[in-house]
Amino acid sequence: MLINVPETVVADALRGMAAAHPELTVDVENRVVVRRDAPVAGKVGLVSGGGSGHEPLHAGFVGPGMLSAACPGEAFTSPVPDQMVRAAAAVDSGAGVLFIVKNYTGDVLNFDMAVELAEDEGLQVARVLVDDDVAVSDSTFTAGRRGTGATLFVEKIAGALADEGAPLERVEAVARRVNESSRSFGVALGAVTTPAKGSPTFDLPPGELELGIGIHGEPGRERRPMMTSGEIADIAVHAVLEDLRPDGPVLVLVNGMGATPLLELYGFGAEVHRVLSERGVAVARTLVGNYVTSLDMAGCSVTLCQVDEEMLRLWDAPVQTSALRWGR
Amino acid sequence: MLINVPETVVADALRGMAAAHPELTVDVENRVVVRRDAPVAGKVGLVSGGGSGHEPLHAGFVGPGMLSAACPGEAFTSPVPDQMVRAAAAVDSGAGVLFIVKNYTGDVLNFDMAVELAEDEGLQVARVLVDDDVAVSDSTFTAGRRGTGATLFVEKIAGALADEGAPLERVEAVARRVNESSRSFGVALGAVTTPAKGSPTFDLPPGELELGIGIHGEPGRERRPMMTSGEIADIAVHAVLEDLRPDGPVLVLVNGMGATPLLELYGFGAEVHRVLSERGVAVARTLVGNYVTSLDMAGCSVTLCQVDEEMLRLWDAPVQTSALRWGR
Amino acid sequence: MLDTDFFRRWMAATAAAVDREASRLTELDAAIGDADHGSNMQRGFTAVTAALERESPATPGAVLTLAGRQLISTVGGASGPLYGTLLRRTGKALGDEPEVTDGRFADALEAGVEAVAQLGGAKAGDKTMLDALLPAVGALRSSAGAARDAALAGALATVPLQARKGRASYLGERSIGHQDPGATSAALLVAALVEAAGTSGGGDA
Amino acid sequence: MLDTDFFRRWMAATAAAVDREASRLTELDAAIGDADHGSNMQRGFTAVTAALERESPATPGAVLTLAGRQLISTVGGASGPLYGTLLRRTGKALGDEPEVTDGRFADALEAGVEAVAQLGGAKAGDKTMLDALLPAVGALRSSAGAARDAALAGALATVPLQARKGRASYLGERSIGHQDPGATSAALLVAALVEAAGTSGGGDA
Ligand SMILES: Nc1ncnc2c1ncn2[C@@H]1O[C@H](COP(=O)(O)OP(=O)(O)O)[C@@H](O)[C@H]1O
Ligand SMILES: Nc1ncnc2c1ncn2[C@@H]1O[C@H](COP(=O)(O)OP(=O)(O)O)[C@@H](O)[C@H]1O
Ligand SMILES: [Mg+2]
Ligand SMILES: [Mg+2]
Ligand SMILES: [Mg+2]
Ligand SMILES: [Mg+2]
Repeated sequence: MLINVPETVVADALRGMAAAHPELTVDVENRVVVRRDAPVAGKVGLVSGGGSGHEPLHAGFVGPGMLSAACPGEAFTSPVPDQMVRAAAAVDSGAGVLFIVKNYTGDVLNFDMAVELAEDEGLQVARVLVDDDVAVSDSTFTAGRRGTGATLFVEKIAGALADEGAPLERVEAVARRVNESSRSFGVALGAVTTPAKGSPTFDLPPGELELGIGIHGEPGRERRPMMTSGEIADIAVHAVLEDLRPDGPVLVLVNGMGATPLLELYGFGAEVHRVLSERGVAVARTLVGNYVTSLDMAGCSVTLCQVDEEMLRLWDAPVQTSALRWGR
Repeated sequence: MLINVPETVVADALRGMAAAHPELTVDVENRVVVRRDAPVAGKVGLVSGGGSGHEPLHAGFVGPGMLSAACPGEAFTSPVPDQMVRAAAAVDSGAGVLFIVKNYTGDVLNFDMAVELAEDEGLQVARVLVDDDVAVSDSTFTAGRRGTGATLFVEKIAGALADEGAPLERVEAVARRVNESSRSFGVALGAVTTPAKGSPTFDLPPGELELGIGIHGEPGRERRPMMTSGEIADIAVHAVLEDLRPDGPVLVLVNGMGATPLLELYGFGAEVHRVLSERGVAVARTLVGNYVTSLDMAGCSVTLCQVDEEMLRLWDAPVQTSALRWGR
Repeated sequence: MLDTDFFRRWMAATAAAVDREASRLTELDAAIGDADHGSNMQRGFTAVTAALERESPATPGAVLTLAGRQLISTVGGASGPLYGTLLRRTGKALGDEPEVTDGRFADALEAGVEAVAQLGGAKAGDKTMLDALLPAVGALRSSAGAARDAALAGALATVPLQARKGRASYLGERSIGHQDPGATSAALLVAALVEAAGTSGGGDA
Repeated sequence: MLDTDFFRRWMAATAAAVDREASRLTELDAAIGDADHGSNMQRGFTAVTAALERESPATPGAVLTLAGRQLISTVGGASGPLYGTLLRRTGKALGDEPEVTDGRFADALEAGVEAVAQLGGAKAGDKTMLDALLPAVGALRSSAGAARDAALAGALATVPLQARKGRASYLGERSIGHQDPGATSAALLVAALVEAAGTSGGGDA
């Protein structure tokens, strides 16, 4: 690993972000990354956060048209309420703040505590959960579906609406709508090495893969012998479509987990398109890249989001963050 | 590996690019990626290319403000002259074409053949070599310095000048100036697995690293026990500064080799900044990310480019490619 | 009677145990979670130790509420709010007396454990820290040693369970056969009570 | 006399040898290069085979110039232009006679090898394909078998050399101790001459 010591990994990265991105205010000590021009008058503030190790999520999505602030926790560990309250205070212009929370026990508990504390401080805060991973059944026997790739869609689309000056209820509503319209499925071709552990979190021999993985190095639901990119696309897209039955065009995120070369990811994207066209699903837009990662995991995930006209307009709206930029 | 069969890796990736990027014309059969609006009247065409496996280099840098076209070869194998001639013909508006060539025997020989063939077809073609890697001594005992991270600087800055309508000689001159002002040094923390070989190209145990690696999975000049991010930054930056003695501000590329998490890369970036400030070198701009990669190699490289005012203005100029975008 | 110093010793003994066992906790978490439980607990109890030294709280209740607040502010993850709530609620239930009886402490801990159950929504058998905490609370009525044994037994008994809460639940049946990291750290916390009681309160004290 | 069919057989035997040895060539290239030499050669000679079938060139010279053009258009890398130039220049030097003498062929191959040296700027001892090709050209004056042996000896003799051209040169002294992949494939090309000569021309023919 390219680190100094495990204990300073997050602080070191934040120092690096501060050095590279003058357009961000990076509070290294308190671990909050805020767009420099926050609070923007009249604009709802968007705050997200979660364990580190998923970069560019979330700090790479802070900027005009997307998040107002991000709170990075330790690697794979939810941030603490103090960070979230501080971020909320920094971005609140009086129009209120939306917390975008990936559905993990840790994130939910910490953000819930932050909501209480922020409200105690007089802030108006709403919270939306992202839970798009179809590999986990959403039942009382689990912590519910994990939040994965759809987070990018939620942050981008809600961020665009907030930039238009929409009120908190509408920003919250569109965030919820994006989440409800999105599903993901992930596959690992190799395990993760976390700074804390220093060796792979599970043992995955070269000739095997894990289906239905999350973004925290947890093993998946099933281990199988290695397959072709086309076979993996079949499994992933079918798993998503079993749950999301789109009757209109979709956004497609072909996401790398961190160590899968872009060359392979684009090839996988071609297979995802093939399966979608076989299934008669129209594609509105496709994004290919390492966006919601799991440190150095080799693998990929597919996220589909069925979009209406408003969502597509908001997706296409200008965005200026370090990891996602277009328009204007 | 996330592939179908090794033989179709490049074609599969190009199909994926075609599906994801309507703003590009992707000729999958002939392996040429061209910006859709080419040829742009009165503009010098910029063509680059090289072996695949370095994505987003080069195809990810095709678009307004950067390359006009890219020719991807097989993984780590230079493309063939036919591709280059085809690309040149597609982007030539009568203002001539500049080939940007990384200094490897294969790339040089194939591009040289392409220059001859293109001139036979009546095109005006110039060629600039990128050779920035200080790990290789530039002597008659080697094939000369390798072209690595500086390629991004050359393509961006020359691309911006071409977009301003400058004539071929000036675009060629600035490209050459950027190359002469740039130096790089790379470190591997893990080996590469190429599609053709299917297993790591060299054996690098977890507790060791290779100093002075290139971007093709070749072993480096020296193997050492694992070091901290700060120690690696010391070695890499000092190696660069031993050769480039900047008396003005520099552009900094903190580049990931493919499998190094952005979290670690930003932390490394902080250490690079520390060393530069210790050495009294002013930083004009910093770019952190996986831009000039080596498939799934873990590791990083540092490229510095001393900039004058014109170069900095051209660096800051708008760019609209899939992997690098800003401005406008 | 248990005085303020007893509770400081409890936190100190827990911090030491967590330091000692951190990599094992992380290993357990790697198998069915995300490989951070050891470092999470270590970060939290390092902060607890520092805060107790800095602020010298004067009552048993103040020791635990301060410790709980530290955990909430420094741990993150699932365990931060849960352990933080456990100690804060236990501390609050102790009120501000300078000394408390064993029975009063057992009541307070029960309130703390109930708060954990409420916050996380888990029940006995869900393969969480509660599987060590719930039996410990019952046994603490007889002695700290009994609580320690019950917590350890509870932690070991998580091995054959299928997880229904937290990250491990994502694994479904693949979570079976592994010991829950949170139940394991909870057993360390309870065992530290015996150490805190020292020679005087040791053994079955 | 060597007729058109001899040269087709030469190319076919080379294609077969390259297929057989592809993964070994790639292994050798992994050690001091970029692990693609086997697949490069395979792609090239597969194209050569297809082109020869498609276009049925009528003279020895036409067989080799067509083969060379295919290599240039399909291989890429350093070996594509170099091997492509080797065959093209050899073919051009053969002119358009329908049959050529052994001596004429040896002269032509010498011209081809010289063109490789000129294009790549390498000399004997630089640890490249030339270290197999140069001795082979000399030995071909006596027989194909002698050329084969000389090429193989030349390839083996690259092991102790330090590379001064191509990717392997980046390794400096670390390139010592490995056999050059291009010299190894060049030895296959030369050995294929013996096969092409068949039983009639076999042995020392
Ligand atoms: N809902 C819950 N109720 C009680 N305990 C839980 C719950 N969810 C998780 N835990 C406990 O937390 C432990 C994991 O803690 P930790 O690894 O620090 O956090 P995270 O899961 O966020 O990485 C689990 O082993 C389990 O004992
Ligand atoms: N300048 C040169 N002159 C002659 N042969 C060379 C030269 N450079 C490289 N070669 C040969 O090419 C071989 C490598 O070919 P290949 O692996 O296909 O291309 P690349 O090096 O571009 O990956 C080397 O083993 C060497 O024999
Ligand atoms: Mg965690
Ligand atoms: Mg190559
Ligand atoms: Mg954990
Ligand atoms: Mg090679």
